[in-house]
Amino acid sequence: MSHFLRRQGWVVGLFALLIILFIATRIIQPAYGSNDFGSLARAVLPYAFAVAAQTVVVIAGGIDLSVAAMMALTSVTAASMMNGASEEYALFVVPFVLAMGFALGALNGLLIVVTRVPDIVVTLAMLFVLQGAALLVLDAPGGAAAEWLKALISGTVPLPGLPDAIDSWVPKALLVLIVCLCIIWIPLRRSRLGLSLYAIGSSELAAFRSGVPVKRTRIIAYALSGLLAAFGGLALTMSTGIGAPIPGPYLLASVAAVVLGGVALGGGKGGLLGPIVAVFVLRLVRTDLTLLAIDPNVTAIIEGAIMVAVVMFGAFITMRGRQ
Amino acid sequence: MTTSPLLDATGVAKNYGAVAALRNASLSVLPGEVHALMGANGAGKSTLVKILTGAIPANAGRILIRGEARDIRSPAAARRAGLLPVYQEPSLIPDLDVLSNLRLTGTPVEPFRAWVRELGIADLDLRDTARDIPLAVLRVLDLARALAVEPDVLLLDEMTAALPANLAEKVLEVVRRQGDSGRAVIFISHRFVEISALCDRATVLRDGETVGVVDIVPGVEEKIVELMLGARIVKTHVAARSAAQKAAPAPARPRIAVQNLRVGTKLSDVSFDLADGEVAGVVALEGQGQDELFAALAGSIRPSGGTIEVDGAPVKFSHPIDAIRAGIAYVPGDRSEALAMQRSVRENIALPFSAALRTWGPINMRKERATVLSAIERLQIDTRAQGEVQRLSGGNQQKVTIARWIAADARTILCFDPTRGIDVGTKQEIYKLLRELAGNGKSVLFYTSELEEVQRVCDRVIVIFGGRLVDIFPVEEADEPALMRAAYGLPRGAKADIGILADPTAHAYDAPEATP
Amino acid sequence: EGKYTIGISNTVQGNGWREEMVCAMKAQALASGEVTKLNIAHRNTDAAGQLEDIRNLISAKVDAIVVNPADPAGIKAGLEEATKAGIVVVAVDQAVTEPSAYIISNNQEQYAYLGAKWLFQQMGGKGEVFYMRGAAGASADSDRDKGFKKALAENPDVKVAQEVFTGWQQDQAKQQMLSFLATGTPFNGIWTSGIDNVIVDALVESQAPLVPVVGADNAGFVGQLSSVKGLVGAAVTNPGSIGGAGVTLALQILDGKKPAQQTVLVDPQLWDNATDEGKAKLKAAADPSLSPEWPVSISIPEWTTYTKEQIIACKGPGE
Amino acid sequence: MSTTAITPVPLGRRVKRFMADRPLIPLAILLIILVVILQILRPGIVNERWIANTIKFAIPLAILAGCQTMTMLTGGIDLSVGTVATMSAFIMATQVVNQDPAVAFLLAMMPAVLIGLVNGIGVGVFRVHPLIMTLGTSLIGTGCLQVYQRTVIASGAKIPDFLAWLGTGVTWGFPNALLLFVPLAALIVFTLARTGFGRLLYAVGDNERATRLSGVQYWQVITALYVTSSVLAGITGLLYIGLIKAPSLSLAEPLVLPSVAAAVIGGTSIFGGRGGYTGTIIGALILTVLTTLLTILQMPEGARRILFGLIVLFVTAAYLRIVEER
Ligand SMILES: Nc1ncnc2c1ncn2[C@@H]1O[C@H](COP(=O)(O)OP(=O)(O)OP(=O)(O)O)[C@@H](O)[C@H]1O
Ligand SMILES: Nc1ncnc2c1ncn2[C@@H]1O[C@H](COP(=O)(O)OP(=O)(O)OP(=O)(O)O)[C@@H](O)[C@H]1O
Ligand SMILES: [Mg+2]
Ligand SMILES: [Mg+2]
Repeated sequence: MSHFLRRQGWVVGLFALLIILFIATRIIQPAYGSNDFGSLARAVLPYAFAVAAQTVVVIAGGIDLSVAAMMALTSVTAASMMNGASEEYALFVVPFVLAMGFALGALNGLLIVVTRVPDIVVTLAMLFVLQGAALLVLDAPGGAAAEWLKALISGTVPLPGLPDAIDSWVPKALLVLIVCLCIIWIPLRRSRLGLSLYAIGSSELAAFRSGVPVKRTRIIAYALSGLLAAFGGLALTMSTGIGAPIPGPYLLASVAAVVLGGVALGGGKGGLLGPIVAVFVLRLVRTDLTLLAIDPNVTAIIEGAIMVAVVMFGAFITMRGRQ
Repeated sequence: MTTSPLLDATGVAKNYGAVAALRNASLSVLPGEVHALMGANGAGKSTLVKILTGAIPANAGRILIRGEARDIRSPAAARRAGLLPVYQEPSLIPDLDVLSNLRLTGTPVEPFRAWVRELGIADLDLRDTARDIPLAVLRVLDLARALAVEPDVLLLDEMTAALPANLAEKVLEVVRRQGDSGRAVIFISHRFVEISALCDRATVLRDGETVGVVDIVPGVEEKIVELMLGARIVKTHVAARSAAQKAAPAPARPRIAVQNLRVGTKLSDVSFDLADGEVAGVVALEGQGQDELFAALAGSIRPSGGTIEVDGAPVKFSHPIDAIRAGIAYVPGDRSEALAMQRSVRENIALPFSAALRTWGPINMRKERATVLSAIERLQIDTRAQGEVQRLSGGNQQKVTIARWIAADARTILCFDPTRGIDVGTKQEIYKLLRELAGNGKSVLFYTSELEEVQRVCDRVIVIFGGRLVDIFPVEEADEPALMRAAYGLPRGAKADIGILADPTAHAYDAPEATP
Repeated sequence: EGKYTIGISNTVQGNGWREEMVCAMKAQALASGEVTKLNIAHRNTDAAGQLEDIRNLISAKVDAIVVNPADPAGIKAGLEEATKAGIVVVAVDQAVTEPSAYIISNNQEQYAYLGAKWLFQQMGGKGEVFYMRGAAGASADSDRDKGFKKALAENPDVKVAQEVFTGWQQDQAKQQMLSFLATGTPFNGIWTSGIDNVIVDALVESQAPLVPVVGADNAGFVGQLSSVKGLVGAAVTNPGSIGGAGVTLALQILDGKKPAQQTVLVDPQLWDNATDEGKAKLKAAADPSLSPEWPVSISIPEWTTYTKEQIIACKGPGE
Repeated sequence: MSTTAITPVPLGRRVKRFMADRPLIPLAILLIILVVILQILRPGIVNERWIANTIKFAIPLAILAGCQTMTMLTGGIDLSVGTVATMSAFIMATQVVNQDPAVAFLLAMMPAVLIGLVNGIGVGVFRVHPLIMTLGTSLIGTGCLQVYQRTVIASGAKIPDFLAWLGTGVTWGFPNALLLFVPLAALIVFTLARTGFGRLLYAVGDNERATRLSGVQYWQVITALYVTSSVLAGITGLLYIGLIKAPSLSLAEPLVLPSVAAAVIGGTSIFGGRGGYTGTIIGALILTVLTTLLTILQMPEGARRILFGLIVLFVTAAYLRIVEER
């Protein structure tokens, strides 16, 4: 139990914060209901994938500045392929785009390993490359998405044997998120590969000496990041029905949520749950700010202050804990 | 004896740019043998171990395993070939718990547990994160992890250097049994007691070259030293310090007076004085509170009770700068804790000069150069690779950490195991230096894990056990058996058998019943 | 007094034009006297982020939403949900594909066409033009590109000497202009997508010949058109006050006065300093006291009722 | 083999070693290669005026990259420089309308000092990761600037003549901005190499625990560092507004990522402890020339960006290859 608390204390705290925020939301807007929760889940979707993509590489001791550009590229690719195509064609587009994300992510990793240029620089360069590629695919927002894909994240899931009142609180978007992340994360976490990711993030030298194939693991980390970013790109196309070549604000948001979620930027520590909860917290804060009709210029100040305050608070606790 | 060697390396060379770490090293190990690898600092021992286990590639050389040429490119490949190292630095992943570390290397858990118990660590929780485990225990876990997969050749790089006597002994017992069971062990150590108690043969390296292979027989030490040092022969055995060498009688007011010092649960009620012109030794087994004592005196941690007086005035340190201002400098045992590895020798030595806000301005380069050079000369630091401290060998790095405080002219130096992993020649230099400092009226507090050092250097010895100060010996009475007993918390005068180190002639050994 | 809550969604922050738009919305809401509260979601984000904002506004139960769309098609789902929830949706500045939404928009294609046509006339129907676009991949930029290409097609002897994307960034545009000048490539006119005053600055600073320049009605550029000697140029209006018009339209619909068409296009005007008529318009519009990034056309006669003080104060109801 | 005591080192190796010991030379060669390519693509472009313009635009980038160099030496990064520069530029341009220039200057530098102080305390005392800390303060700063902007809409803006002269003026073919930059750069280089503060930046980035044991108070170093970085960014903002002459709320934001790239291309390690300012200056020049090069090329914007990314990657990789050959 003490092991659990020591390791998961931060995530538990975040969960508590999320619940407090939900209560606050209900107080601000008593009519806040299941539909609104569905909206939250849909808003979270692209951020959550971006953050998951970032989390994997950060745990492995790296950083990926190309996450948002990768999302833009995969999103425009999917949207332009589905433009005017049949519904069934999308069944091919989805795996194609995911494979593309995986391959481009692996290219990121390969370049880092081969050129020995620091990851932050390689992914910064790739940010420009991917952005350029996105502009070549679509020079202005456009394209289309298959109807079934769009339907995949709107509405709720009818769960057998559960009353409607509960059903309506299970938006499809949330389920899609959970399923996609679990399919990737749980087997990873349990495998030797997952351990290797943590190992190279914690100490590359020690990992190498423990027989971990450091280079290969690093490439896989970036490939997984690319894959998750491709999920994020698809999520963008699914929710907007188009692809936009200019990346959204997902890069900085992903780094912020990773840190808020208790994943150390040095690598080797943390998990996926924390950052995902952090995304919910950040999105719900935005909802509350809108519901409260706060001056929009002040919201930037508030969001920045929350980020700094929470991280400072975390740093403060660890300092206290160390003494 | 015509058994074919288990491992046979010849002509191994390794260059780091212009510096040749290894030129022409060879090493041949027979089955069932504990083989010592010896050499002065910078001779290339660690480099050879790393090459043999695939951690770094060699520039030249041929490695045969059981007579077959093998090209070992990674630690994983070495592991498959039956070669398992325990490197000088712990190689457990700091942020993973022990169990995950085992899973990562595919180590079976039960044998590991058995070995851990065997090696004298009773209460290990496999869910503890490696980062939270003390260094000495980590090294033992590293060894247990290697033993658990039953390697053909075990390579131990200064395995015992950071270990307290009780753990070191268990390790030696286990290693000897490895040899008896037909496997081979390559054992690196700078401690002759261990070598003579344990090893069958020794390969001696000098300047990256194998200069001799000798059988370990009584009295071979002189020969090894000769081989190791070549032209640079140093008298190894400094006689125990005579009473005449002792500094003038201590003045009425001590330099540092510690009263009832308490640090959490680790250290309680410790009181002692340190006089000017005195070297006071500290002896303790691993984790008895000596780390906390030094950290508290150095201002690294805040004591939870008791007082520290410097020159009669009570002080409260909240940062090492406070201790430094009071003239107290701390040389940690772990070099990587004290050095900016990518910076030059000069910048490392000059570091304390820039510490205070008012010294952030332009540096008087000429003055600094003179000060640094004189410190380098005084400690005879090999400055061939002085552009980056990380390119110096371990011993020379250690000297840099001390040189810093010589240059800064600190009045009191707290040395925590400064001779850890250092060759005999350098050790002598450090002993001499500490005595010189005392002679100049400085005071030194000197923790050592090698009991034989005590009589060579100290005026008095403080023994700590279980966080308490159990005894203060005058140097004349501080022979190894007496210290060992005290370190185990046994009252002075009591007799007890405490293992092979207390009786280095005892070669016959009864294997314990449980072998995992 | 007021009876409505209006939600506003905008996805570009820190740009003079968009800031004026938001201030016009606030001023109009205040001047109308019909609005109790404005609920403004104003940040830098993409279509997916705007969907989130729109849904948050639906949660906040506003009566109408005025939106400057990040993309015409990308927020269709959100606007549809809003209409279903009984909320009046008005899109300003750009069109949207959601059929239930009302649109009051600056005609971006016409904006580019008008300016380019005038420029090519000034160039005598032939020569080389330096084509300084906005941000690559933005929908307003691609609309304007259509208008520019249309004018280009009508003047087959005009060639594009160089096409660059300024990203609607002043510093980037200036550096590109100076680099272009340094290449020594001959050119006879410059078309800008609204990053204009730095271009004139660059020409003046490097003592390059002043060719005709087309820009937008930003305060800085409008001032230059009357003050810089030898500069021939035209400002095409692209009023940020369209935001105020959007609020007016929303209020009219809430009050039951639906417009005849779903889409109201506000066509741009062109003020050049080559004709006396244009000069007079420029003189009337010039306003050196305004922040130079602000468009000078701070009101749209039939659509906005606030005073200049009100829009400059930038205060909404209840502030 | 004893007869050939001195084996001749092949020329290639010697050249490589020579360059590895003087890492600035390969960087300068890269810069020259880019300029030559430019000259080939557009003969005649490399003239006095072009050089002056390139230097003018490289200077603000180089100063901001100096902020990154110094923070990166300690293992940090300062993402708030763009916001800080924008804030001081915007405040200067709007305050000078009604205030004495000296007062306006002080007002303009105030947020810079404040943000630097907050960054320093967050990183140095609370140990927040610099990336997050500076990102947070930059968000807060942007918000404050927007609130401020609303209060000065009506006051208009003015670029002080002195700043315009400094930013855009050219005397005898030399940009006036050099008058500010040369002493500033000399000061930074001197600080890093020959002062206690500079030594501490390297040492702290290399091994913080070691500096602590040597009596260095981390928070002091870090706070002084981030304040210095912010003040430099503020000065850059003033210079930049003199150059661009159009205050906007996102004026210097586009310089942030290039400033990081310039420092990295210039050979400063983002992990701390290694690097220097001279390389950074060349890095900034390389990026500026590269931007021009890509503007000149007639190709779709997408292809241009791809090329930019690839060249940055290639330059950094090639440079590392050369320097690591020791
Ligand atoms: N990375 C490096 N770059 C340059 N020189 C190096 C490097 N590593 C080692 N050397 C040099 O090679 C020589 C051998 O070093 P090595 O550390 O292998 O010796 P060692 O026998 O382990 O000595 P010690 O007992 O002091 O650790 C030393 O002189 C050292 O300065
Ligand atoms: N994987 C590696 N890659 C590059 N350099 C390494 C690597 N491993 C060790 N080194 C360098 O080789 C040199 C020699 O290190 P070595 O392991 O011999 O230990 P040491 O610190 O000299 O200690 P000692 O006797 O106490 O062994 C050091 O300078 C170290 O930085
Ligand atoms: Mg060694
Ligand atoms: Mg060594």
